[in-house]
This record gives sequence, C-alpha cells and structure tokens, in this order.
Amino acid sequence: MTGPGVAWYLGVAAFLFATGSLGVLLRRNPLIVLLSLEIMLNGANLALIGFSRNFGNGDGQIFALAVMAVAASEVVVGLGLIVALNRKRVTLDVDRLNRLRG
Amino acid sequence: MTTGAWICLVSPLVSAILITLGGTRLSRRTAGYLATLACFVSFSGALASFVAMLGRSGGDREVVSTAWTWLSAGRYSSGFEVLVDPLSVMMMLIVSGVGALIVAYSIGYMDGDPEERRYFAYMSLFVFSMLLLVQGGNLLLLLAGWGMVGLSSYLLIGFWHERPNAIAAAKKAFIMNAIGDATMALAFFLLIKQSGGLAFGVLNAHYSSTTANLVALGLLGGAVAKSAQLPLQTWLPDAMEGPTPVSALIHAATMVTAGVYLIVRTHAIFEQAPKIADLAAGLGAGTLLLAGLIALVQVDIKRVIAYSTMSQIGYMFLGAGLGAYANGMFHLMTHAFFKALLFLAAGIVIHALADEQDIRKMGGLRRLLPGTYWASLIGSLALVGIFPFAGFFSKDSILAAAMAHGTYGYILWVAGLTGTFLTGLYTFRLFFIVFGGEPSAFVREHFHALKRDVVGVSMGGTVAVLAVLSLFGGWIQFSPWWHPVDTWLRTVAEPLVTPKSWQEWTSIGASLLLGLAGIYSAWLFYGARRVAVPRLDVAQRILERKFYFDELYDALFYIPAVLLAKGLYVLVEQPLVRGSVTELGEDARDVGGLVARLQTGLLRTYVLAIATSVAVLAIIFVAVR
Amino acid sequence: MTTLLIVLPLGAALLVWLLPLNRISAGSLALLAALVEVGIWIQLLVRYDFHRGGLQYEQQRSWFSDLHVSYHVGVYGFSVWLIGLTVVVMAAAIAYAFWVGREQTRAYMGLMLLLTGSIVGVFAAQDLLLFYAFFEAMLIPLYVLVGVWGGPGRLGATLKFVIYTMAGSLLMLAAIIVYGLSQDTFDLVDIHSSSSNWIFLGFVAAFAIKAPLFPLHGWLPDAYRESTPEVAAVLSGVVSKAAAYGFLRIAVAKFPEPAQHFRGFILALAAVGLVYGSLLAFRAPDVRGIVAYSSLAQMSLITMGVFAVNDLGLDGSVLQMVNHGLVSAALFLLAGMVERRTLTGDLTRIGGMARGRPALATMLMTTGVIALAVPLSSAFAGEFLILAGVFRRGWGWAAVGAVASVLAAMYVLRLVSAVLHREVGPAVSDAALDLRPAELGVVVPLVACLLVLSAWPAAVSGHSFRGDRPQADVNAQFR
Amino acid sequence: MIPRPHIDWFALAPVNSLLAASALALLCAVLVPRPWRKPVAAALCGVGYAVAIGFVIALYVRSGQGSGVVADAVRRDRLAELAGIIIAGSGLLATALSYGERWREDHTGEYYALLAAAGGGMLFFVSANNLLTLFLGLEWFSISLYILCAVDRDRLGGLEAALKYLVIGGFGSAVLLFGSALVYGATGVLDFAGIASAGREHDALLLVGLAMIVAGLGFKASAAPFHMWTPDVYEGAPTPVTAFMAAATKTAALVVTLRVLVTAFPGDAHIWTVAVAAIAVFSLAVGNLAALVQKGVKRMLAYSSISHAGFMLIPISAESALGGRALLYYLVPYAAMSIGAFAVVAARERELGVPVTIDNLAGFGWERPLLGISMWAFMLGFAGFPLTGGFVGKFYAFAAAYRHGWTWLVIVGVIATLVSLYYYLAVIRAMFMRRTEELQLAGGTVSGGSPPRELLLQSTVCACLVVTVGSFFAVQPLIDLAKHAANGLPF
Repeated sequence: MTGPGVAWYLGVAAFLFATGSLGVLLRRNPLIVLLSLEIMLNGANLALIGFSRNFGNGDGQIFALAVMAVAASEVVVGLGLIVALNRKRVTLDVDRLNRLRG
Repeated sequence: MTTGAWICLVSPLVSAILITLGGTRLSRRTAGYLATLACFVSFSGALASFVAMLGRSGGDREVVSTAWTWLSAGRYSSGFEVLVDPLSVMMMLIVSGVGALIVAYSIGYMDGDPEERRYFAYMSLFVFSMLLLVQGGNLLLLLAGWGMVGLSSYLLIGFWHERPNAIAAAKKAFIMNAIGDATMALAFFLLIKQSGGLAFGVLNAHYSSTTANLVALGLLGGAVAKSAQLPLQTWLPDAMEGPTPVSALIHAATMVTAGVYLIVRTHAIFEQAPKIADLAAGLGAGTLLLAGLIALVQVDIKRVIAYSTMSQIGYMFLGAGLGAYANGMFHLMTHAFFKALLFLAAGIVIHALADEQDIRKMGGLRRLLPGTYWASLIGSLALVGIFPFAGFFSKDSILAAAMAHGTYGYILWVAGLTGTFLTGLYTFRLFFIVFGGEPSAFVREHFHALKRDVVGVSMGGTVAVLAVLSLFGGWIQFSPWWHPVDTWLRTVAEPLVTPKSWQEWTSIGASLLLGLAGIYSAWLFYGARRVAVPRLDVAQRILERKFYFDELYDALFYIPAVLLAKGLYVLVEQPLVRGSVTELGEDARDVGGLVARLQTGLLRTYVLAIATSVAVLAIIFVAVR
Repeated sequence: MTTLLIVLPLGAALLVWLLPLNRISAGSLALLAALVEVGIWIQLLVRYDFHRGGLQYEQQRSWFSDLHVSYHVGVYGFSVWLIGLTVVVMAAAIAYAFWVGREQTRAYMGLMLLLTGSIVGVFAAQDLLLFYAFFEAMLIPLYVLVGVWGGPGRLGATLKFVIYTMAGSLLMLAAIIVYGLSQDTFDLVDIHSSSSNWIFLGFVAAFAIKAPLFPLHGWLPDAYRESTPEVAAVLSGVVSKAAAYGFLRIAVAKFPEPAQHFRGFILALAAVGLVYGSLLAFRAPDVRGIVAYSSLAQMSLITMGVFAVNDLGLDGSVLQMVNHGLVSAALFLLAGMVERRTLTGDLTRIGGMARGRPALATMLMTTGVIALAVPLSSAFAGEFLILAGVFRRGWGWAAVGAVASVLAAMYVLRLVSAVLHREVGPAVSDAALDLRPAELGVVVPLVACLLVLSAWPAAVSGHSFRGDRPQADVNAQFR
Repeated sequence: MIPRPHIDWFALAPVNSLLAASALALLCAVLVPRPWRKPVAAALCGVGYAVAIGFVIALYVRSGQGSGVVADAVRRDRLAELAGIIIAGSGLLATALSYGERWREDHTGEYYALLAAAGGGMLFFVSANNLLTLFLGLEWFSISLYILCAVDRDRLGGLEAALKYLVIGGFGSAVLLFGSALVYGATGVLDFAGIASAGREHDALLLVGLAMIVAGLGFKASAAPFHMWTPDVYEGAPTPVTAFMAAATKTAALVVTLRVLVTAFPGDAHIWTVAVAAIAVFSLAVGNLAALVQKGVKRMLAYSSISHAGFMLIPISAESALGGRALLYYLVPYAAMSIGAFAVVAARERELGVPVTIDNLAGFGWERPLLGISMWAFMLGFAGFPLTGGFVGKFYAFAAAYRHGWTWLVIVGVIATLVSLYYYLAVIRAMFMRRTEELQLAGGTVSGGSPPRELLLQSTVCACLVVTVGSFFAVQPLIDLAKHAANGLPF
C-alpha cells in the first residue's frame, strides 16, 4: 500500500517547525517557549523520519531518536532554570528578562 | 702666501672660541686684548700674503688652497677653500686692518660693560665671517661668509638685548639680509643646474642671456640687501642701535660694502647681463640721493653718519655697476678709513656725553674735545671729497667713469654730483652743530673728558691712526696720473670704462666746487647761522619718515604675513586639521550607540532577528544557485 | 652587529622592568645601556665600508616561510647615519629623563629603551613585514609615554596621535600585503619595484601621516605640546625620520613610476606644508608650538628633497634628516629646561633669560641659529642641497623654499628673543638658575654634533649612498 | 554474535578522559566531605583536561593522515586534534581560573563536572564527521554551558543569561537540526563526504539546508546577525565560564564550520564563500561599532569577540589551504588573549566586588603591574599590534582574503581594526593613564590593603601572556602545525 509522498511529510514538518518558531517568537511564558522549542525539534524529527523512509536507510531514524534524547535533556535544563528563576520571585515573562542589554 | 691667508682667516675664529669657552675664567680686559691680538695676527697674515703676492707676476697671483671637501652630493662638491688673489688680499688687508683698529678702540669704548666678553667674542666672530666672505674660494663659501656676517651683525646690533629697539633692529637687519641670502641662493641653484658647480670659474662660462640676467639679478639682490641699497636699505639706520664701534666696523667700514665686493668678484656674470649691471649702478645713484636727502634732517649723530654711509656705498655701486671696478674698490678702501674715523670720533663724543646721541643737545665741543674736533674735521672733509683728503681721489674717479658710460652714464654723473653737494651739506651740518658754537647746557652738565688711561689711549690712539689714514690714504691713486690700484686689480677684473683725462678733470672740478658749495651753505645755515634753515613741513615730514619705506614694507609684507598666519590658524588649522578626526570619532560612536540600541535585551527580539536572517539567507541561497 | 643594536635596548628594557631597582639604579642602568648603544654604533660607523656602500652587516633568518617573510636586517650608508641620530638623541633623552626624575622610573626607562630598539629596527629592517612590525612597535611605548607622563591634555593628544598614525599604518599594512603577496616575497632587497599607484599611495599615506605632511598633521601640535620634553624631542627628532626614511627606502626606491607620477602632487603638499608650517610657527603662542610647527615645515622640506629624486635632493635630505633630528631634539630639551624654570612656555610671560644665564643663552642661540639654517651651518648645507635638487624639478619649488627660509629666520628669531631678550618676563624669577651641569651634559653633545656637522656636512651628504650616484643607487633599488 | 564496527579507543581517549573526569567530579560532589570538595573536584577536572591535552597531542603526532573512527561517525585527523589542543588548553586555564571564583560552595562538584563535560563535548564536536554527531556534540556542550551560566544561583544575571542562552541556543540548534534534515533529504546521507559526493549541488532543498546549517554554526560562533545572545550571556555568566565560552566555543564552532563547509559543500563554494564573507563583514561592523559605546568591560569584550568572529570568518571565506592555516593560527593567540583578558577582569571583579567597567579599571595597571601589563598585551593583541600573535593572525587572515582575490575584504578588515583601536586603547588608557583617585565605585568596596593575590589566576594570565607574545615570535612552528591540520581538508 502507498501513503502520501515525501513532500507531504516535509510540508507537515515545515509547518510544525514554523509553528514552533512562531511560538518562541510570540509567547511570553517561558514554559510555552520551551514547548515551542520542542515542537520545532519534533518538526525536524518528522522530516528526518520521513526522508529516512523515503530513502529506505535508517540513518534518519537513528538521528531522530538521538534528537529526542537531546530534546528531553534540554527541556529538563530549561525547567530547572525556570524553577530557579521562580524561586527568585520573578514573574514568568521573558520580556521581564531584560536586565542585560545595550 | 696661502699660509698667511689661512692664519688671517683662522685666528679671529680661534679667539672667538677661546673667549666663549673661557667664560668667566677670562677677565673682561683679557678678552679684549685677546680679540685685538687675534685681529692684529690676522692682519699680519694678510700682510704676509700681500708681500708674497707682490713677489709674483700677474698670471700666478691667483691661488686656491683647499682644506677639505666641505659639502658634496652626487657629482656636486664644494671644498672648504680660500682664494688668494689681488682682490681678496686687498679686502683682507682692509678688513683685518680696520677690524684690528676698531677692536682695539672697543677695549676703551666697551670698558665696564658687564658683558664685554660676549662683545669681543662676537667681534672676533664677525671678523672671521667677514674674512671668510672675502677669502672664500667658491661661491658657496662666499654665501656662507655672507650669511655669517649677517648673523654676527644681528648679534652685535642686538648686543644690548634688554633694549626692545635693539632687538627689533637686529631682527630687521637679519631678516632683510635673509631675503638677500635667499635670492643669492636661488641664483646659485640656477648656476648649479646650468653648470653643475659653484667654483668661481663657472662664472666665466657663457650663459644664455636669461640665465645670466637671472643669476645677476639674484646676486644683485644679495648685494643690495647687504649694502643697504634701494630697495632693501631700511635696516641700516636702525642698526645704529648697536654699540658705536660695531656701527663703525660692520655698518660702515666692512660688511655693508660687501655688496661692492660681490659685484666685483662676480663681474663676469654682470658683464654678461649689462642691463642688470646698469640697474645696479642706477640703484646706487638712487640710494645716494635718497640717503643724502634723508641725512639732512636726522638728529641722531650716528644715524646721520649711517645715511652718509648708504650714500657713499651708492657711489661704490655706481662705480662697480658701470664696470669701474678698481675705482669702486678704491672708494671702498678710503671710505673704510674715513667712515670708521667719523664713527669712532662720534663714539668719543657719545662716550664723553654719557651716551647721548641727539645732536640737538650738543654743541661747542670744539674746545672740550680738540683732538676729536680735528679728527672729525679730517673725516668730514675726506667724506665730502675735498683735496687732499682720501675721499677726493676715490670719489672723483667714479664720477669720471660715469661720464665715460654714455648718456645713461651722464644721468648718473649728475646724480653723483648732486650727491656731492648733499654730502657737503649734511656732513658739515652735523659738524657745525656738534662742534661749533658755545657748549650747550646739556654739554656743560654731562661732559667728562677722556683720561690718559687704557680707555683713553685705545680710543684716542685708534682715532689718530685712522685720521692719518684718511689724510694720506687717498694718495695711493690719483687716476689722472698714477693708478696702482687699477693695475693691482686688473688681473681680477678688467675695467670696462676708461675715462678720458678731460672727463677726469671736469668731474674733479665739478665735484670739488659742489662739495665746497655744500660746505659753505652748511656754514651759512648751521655754522654762522646767517640764514635761517628753510622750513617746508611736507618735505620735512617725508624726510623724517625716510620716504615712508618702513610703513610701505610693513603694509606690503609683514602685516599680510601676520594676517595670513592668523587666518590660516583660525580657518584651516583649528576646524579642518585639528577638529576633523575628533568629529569622525564622535560619529563612529554615535553609530555604535544606534547598533547597541538594537540590543534590547528582549529575548524575542533576538529570536526574531535570527529567524529573519535565516530566512533571508535561505532565500538568497536558493535565488542565486 | 645590527641585531645587537636592536636587541641590546630591548634586553635592557626587560632588565629594567624585571629587576627590582630603585629610581637611581634603574635610571643609570638605562643610561648605561643607551651609552653602550652609542658605543656600538660608533663601532658600526668605523667598520662600515662607505667606499663599497650598499647593504652591509646583513643578517637573515626565516620568520615564516610559507609567505616568505624573514627577519632580515642590514644597514646602508644612510641608515648608519639615521641609526646614529637615533642612538644619540635617545641617549640624550634618557639622560634628561633620568635627571628630571620621572615617577615610575622603571616603567619610563624601560619604555624609552623599547622605543630605542624599535626605531633602530625600523632603520635596519630589510623585510617589509619586519619594517611594519617595528614601525608599529614604535607606537606602543610612545602611546604610553605620552599618555601617562604627559601634560593635562594628554589623553586627547594620545588618542588623536594613535588614531591618526594607525589609520596610516593600517593602509600601509594593506599595501604591504598586496605588494608582498603579488611579488611572493616580502624581502625589501629582493622584491621588485612595482608600478601600482594604489600600493604606492598606501605607503605614502602612512609616511605622510607619520612625518607629518600637510594636511595630515592634526595630531602634531597636541602630541608635541602635551608630551614630556624628552619624548617630544624623540617624536620630532627621530620618529618623524622613520617616515622620511620610509619615503626614501620604499616609496621612492620601490615605486619609481608612481613616485614620478605623483611627484608634482607630493611636492605641492610639501611646499604648502613648508610655508604653512612656517607661518603657523610664526604665530604660535608658546615655545613648543613654534618648534612643533617648525618641525612640520622641516619635514616637508625633507620630503621635497626625497621626491626631487636626484643626487642633490637625496643626499641633502639625508643630511637634513640628521640635522633636523639633532636640532629639534635640542630645541625641545631646551624648551623643557626653560619650562622647568618658568613653569610656562607662554612667550608673553617669559623673556630676558639671557641676563646672568650665559650657558642657556649660548645653547639656545647656537641651536636656534642652526635651526634657521644660517649659512655655514649644517642645516644650511642640507637645505641648500635639497633646494638645489628640487630646483632641477622646477624653479618654483625652490622659490617656495627660499621664501620659507626667510620665514624660518622670522620665527626662530622670534623664539630666541622672546625667551632670551627684552625685559625680564613675569614668569622668570631671579631664582631661575642657569643650566645645571647635568643639563649641559645633555644638550652640549647634541650641539657639538651639530657644530661638527657644520664644519663637515659632507661627512653625511657624501657618505650616504654608494659612490657618488644616489639617484642611480635609488633607482637600482639599493642593490 | 553481531558484527560491530572496529572502535579506535585511542582516538576517543581525550573525550573519554574528560567524561571520566566529569563523572568522578560528580561523584565527589556526593562522596567527598564538603571542605575537600572544591579542591578535589577542581583537581579532577584539571587532571582530566591535562590528560586530554596529552592524548590530543599524541593523537596529533600519530595521525599523519586522517581516518574515520566508529564507522566514520567521528574523524581522527590533525584538524580535530589541533582544535582539541586549543580547546583542552582553554579548558585547563578556565579550571584554574574558576578556582578562585567566590560563590556558594555547595555546587562546586557539579560545576567542575560540567566544565569537564563541556570540554569533552567540544572535543567530540570538532571531530564530528556527520550531521548526527555534529548535532550531538553541539547539544552536548551547549547544554553543559547553559547550566554553567546559571551555576551561581544567587545571581539573577546568571539565571537570566542562562535562560536566554538556552532558548536562543535551542532555537539555533533547532534551525541547525532542520537544516541537517533538509540536507539529508536532499542527499540521503548524513556523513560529510557522502553529501559532497551526492552531486546535488544545486538542489534547492540542499541549499536551504546549507543556509540553516551556516546559520546554526554562525550562531555558535556568535557571528552577526546571529550574535545577539552573546553580549547578554557573556555579561551574565560567571567570568570564568565566559572566558571558556569565548575561547573554546568559538574555536570549536569555527573549526567545525570550516570542516563542514569545505568537506560537505565544496560544490556550492561559490555561494557560501560569499555568504561567509558577508557574515564576516556584518560581524566586524556590528561588533566594533557596538563595542565603542560599552561601559562594562565584559560586555565590551563580548562585542570584541563578535568582531573577531568576523576576522576569523574572513579566512574561512577564502576557502583555501592558506585560509585554513590562517584560521587555525589565529585561534591560538585569540584563545589565549580572550581567556587572559577575562582572567584579568575576574581578578578586578574579585577585588572590587562589583561588575568591572572601564572607569573602575582606573589605576589598575599601576596597582597590579603583572595583570596590567598582561591586559595591555591582550588589548594590543586584539587590536592586532606587533609583538603579539594577533598581528600575525590578522596578517594571515588578510593575506588569505587577498589570495582569494578579495582586496575589498582586506580593506574592510583594516578599517574595522582601526575602529577597534578606540575601545581597546580605552582599556589601556583607563588602566595606566588614569589615577586610582579618579575611581568612584558605585556602592562597591575596594577590598582594603593588598588585593587578593591568587597564584592560579596569575599563572593563568602569565600562560596566556606567554602564548600571546610567543605566538608572534614562534610563527613558523605554529604555522607548520596549522598547515598539517588544514591539509587534512579537501581544498
């Protein structure tokens, strides 16, 4: 049986990536920003897996697996930072994080 | 012969160096003796080479002795060398002889001045420079001496350096001479370009008329500057701010006459540029009239003599310009005698009257200073050119030469004769005012006579010697009948004009008459006071302001220079040159501020920037593939 | 021997910095090093074969081979004289600094020695990149010397100085890269002459700023006024000569066609600078201002001589480099000595210092007289040759020079009499002493050198280039 | 028994030694009693780096021609090893520098563990041979750095910096990742050589991917316009970490950029050379101009590191063996100068207890001659003065650009250097030409009496000074090293 062509997968992937980046751009809550980062990465993953199937070699899928692991750890660190910031009674708003500038 | 010349040249320099290094270890008097001794040594050196030269025949009387290569570049080179030939020997004798006398006189005149040592060091330096000028074996050394005499004249005019006038006068003299040096240097550059060298020999080469004219013009520029002829004459009267012996030596006897020497020395080029030669003669004539007129109204005893110097040098230029080189040189020599005499006599007067120089306060010194009275009488008669005094013989021969130079010559002749009359007038105006009549109140108050001590002897003695010289110095040559000076200088410079004897006699007669006329009218106005001095205010003012030359030059050169300097500073230096870079820096910083303002510290801005630039990059990549 | 000349001061500098010396010993060590340097130079002078001429006491070691850059040093006839000027002036400057007693003596002396080494390096370098390295290295100590020990306005002065100079030298760096890579060697001896105007202009820019030429002299007045007298002496006496040397050694020698093509332009700049500098010197209100602007004029004159590119001009310019180096160094040191006594350089507040101070008067008068190039002085000899040389390129240039010489007389006499003559100025107290023996010990050698040169200028002018044909020598790129 | 690829453990030794050091340091964070914790952990970290340096040098010597390791996932060649030397060296210096840093003692074990881990990640990163290992290595050291920035939990600035770094870094690596995905999609392979030989030069997919990869790497190299995180992070992070980032991260990123572009995308050189040159020019402009107006020294140095990214991208854009040499040579003095400069800043910081600004450097040079003179040398080196390696580095970079026929790039670089003088000299001016009296501290307290003398810090500075100045005189050996390293690449 045949599914949609690789172009579709790429399209969806790109859509996910774009969504994620828009999220990073527009949302001000760091948690959501982290989430959007994840979405971006997963878009990339989708693309990888799609291509991998398309070419019929496993590299892409291995790549995807690795990316998931990485993404997880990244999120963990992010959350840790957010918690630490929260301890300092900082409202969770990336636009408030502008002590460093100029 | 050359050894003598070298001794003559070096000994004053040695004394200058010794006095400078000796400093306070030398007593003031010793410095004076040292300088005098050095001058006499150099005079004997000059004599030695003179005697040696007498022993030689005309052809090999010209010797150049080179010590070392002074300046060299590429194929050009000039040695440090002395030229010994009749002309230079004659000048050596005059310079070192008169120099020695005047330095000796200075021992007395400068006695008690706190900075005597400096004075004698400068004097020795001057004698050295002057000798370098006349002995220098090539044009470059001549220029070197030329500049050095300018320097020492600057130093000596400004000797009393706490007097602003003295310093101003010194600067003026130096800068006027610097102009002359510059024109000479330009002439030399042209010579180098044309002939590759600066040995005197290159002057004899044949040049295109333009080259010859330009070179001659440049040299003439130097000559008029040094000899205070039109149009660069204004510095000489001011130079009288210096001590009187200085005026006698530098600004009467030797330095100011260097212009004449230059023309005679470089006559070859002037003969190739007759127009310039005539110009020289014309300038001489003009100066002698101008100076004679101004001298009529001056009230400063030294300035009167200074103007008479200018006019006498005018005569010499007249002669040299017309090609009567020997006559010019002869007048230079006699003038050195009687003008030095007059100055030194004036010096005694000034000294006796506690440094007063205004003749209006003087009078009746005849009985108080009999010796000086006679001395200045001799000097004045010699100056006017009355038989049998020195000036008579030399001046008249120049006038005769003028007659032999065609129509232009006649114009100059008339000018010269008028000059004679003026000379008689102003000279004896001075003489009668100072010595005639009864002692004025001022004189009775301030007068103190010379004592028979070193001071008195050094001053009185030298004046006596010079008086004798001015009395008999002229007899060497009486052009109608015997003329050894001509023959002596013939090997160096062949005269261009040979006046016929009737011209000789006419000019002799005419000048004698006019001279006596001048003296007589002076006696009427100032001696016997029979006739009141005619007053024409305009003329009076013009003459007192010296025909407004100073004002003219200020307006023409000095003020524009100052304004230009100020203008450049305000309009160019400050805003454009100094300011520009700082402004550039400011602009850079402003841009930097803008760039840094993009750094909002807002996370989302950063992400936006990155996202957009990634997009742009991708699009471009795909576009240009 | 050449390397020794470069390395000795650097080593001494390190020593002065590292050893825990007190003021006296640090100063005397530095002075000793400077004097030894002079001694070595005398050795060089004696051993250098002027008859053979050309490049001697060569040393070459590869620095990095892939771009053919090497440590290559050696001396030509004229380099010998310029190195001599450097070591003598630096010795005088160090001695004066020692006598005055600058605070942080160790740092000061070390920097002075570092400066000595790098300047000598500039005159000895025979590799473009090495030349540039030394040329820049000069700037490092100068920057600190002016900026730390200078007067109140020192910060602005240093900044301006560095920015100006670096702007030029970076252009030169670009030029060097293009030139060297296009010829595939950076060796000044081997590299062939180029006809590229752009490269030429790159070099000229650097040297024209360093010299300086009008209108690139914006840094000059401040730098010369704000720095300590001895540093000002070094700046105008020696550092500026590095630029003139560059004109001679690189701009003219390696770029014959461009040099010819731009001759008119550069001569014009120099002529303007000559008159401009003289005029501004004439109006400058203080001692140092006069000397500063006069050195602008003099450097323009030297540049004229170099770009006349003929026997007279080149020999004259080398002679004049040495003269002006000594003269301006002596003048700045004397200015410093005057300022030490009067606490001001303002001409209206000083005067009459000659009375009772014969040594000061004699020194200042002698130096000044030589500075205005009175005939028979070495400065006159140099100026005469330069103008005679440039006269061959067109009488107009020489005429400008002649005018400038009159102006020179005007401003120098103004300086001399404003300090020495007329009535005593308000800032001059009777307590102000005559020159101390130590000060004389600093100035007299310089003046003595000048007098010796005045007696025999041919010593320099006749022994700078091989044989008697500098022009041929230059056009043969100093082979 | 399943076949497994042959594994060259020797090639992995440096990375492993650092991992081991990191693990042990982590252990000692729990096992070692508190008073001993700091020295032990620091020692472990230092030893790890030292061993790593040893291995890397040995590897450099032993790997004449490059070879793939672990099924070509990782490359063992002199390029990687030379970069490894620089990185490990910086790591060692950073460790020494960190020792004196004053923060709450409770997390030192983790700190040194992460420092070692970051170093290992970079070593792995520079030897990466396909997109997967590239991404892994990148994330590996990035994540460690995120935490290192925030290690001092008391300082809000550190946290803010860390979060910004994390978010933007995450964004950047996501871009890189998506780019890699696209390239994979275009070519069907992940390893660089394969991408090059796939022969899809003008495929749009590939080009978009390339653009995104360039962006991601440029981001790590903090080249404009991907630089905007740099100033904030450099300012906010603890100074030793900043030093480490400035030196090591930039080295790693630039070397990898060179490797990826040259090995994987030779076919599109005509495009990416121009792109890299453009990025270089942009970085030079932004970095230098913004640095002009900075008050804080760390921030100024951050901008200067941006401009230096520009300088070092110039030789990459030349795409030649000479360019490679230039880059690898330049990295040596550059790393030394940045670590040294930040070390001096750290010293002043610990002395005053407030962030260091240009103004409160006043008189520093005279109080602490050694540090002062070193800082002087570093600033001059950044400005490209002779007697420092910075001069030769710039010279090589410009030479490479000229050889590539881009004289205009040389001119741009020259102008940038001129502008940079303003702010570099400002530091020297403050240190030497202002007196301490002029120094008004904003609430800070000068620790009275003699400032703390730290042997480690001063030896760090000395080491940097030696490298900075030494690299000027010893150009030939360094260039030979760089030459052999660069020859590993297919130019």
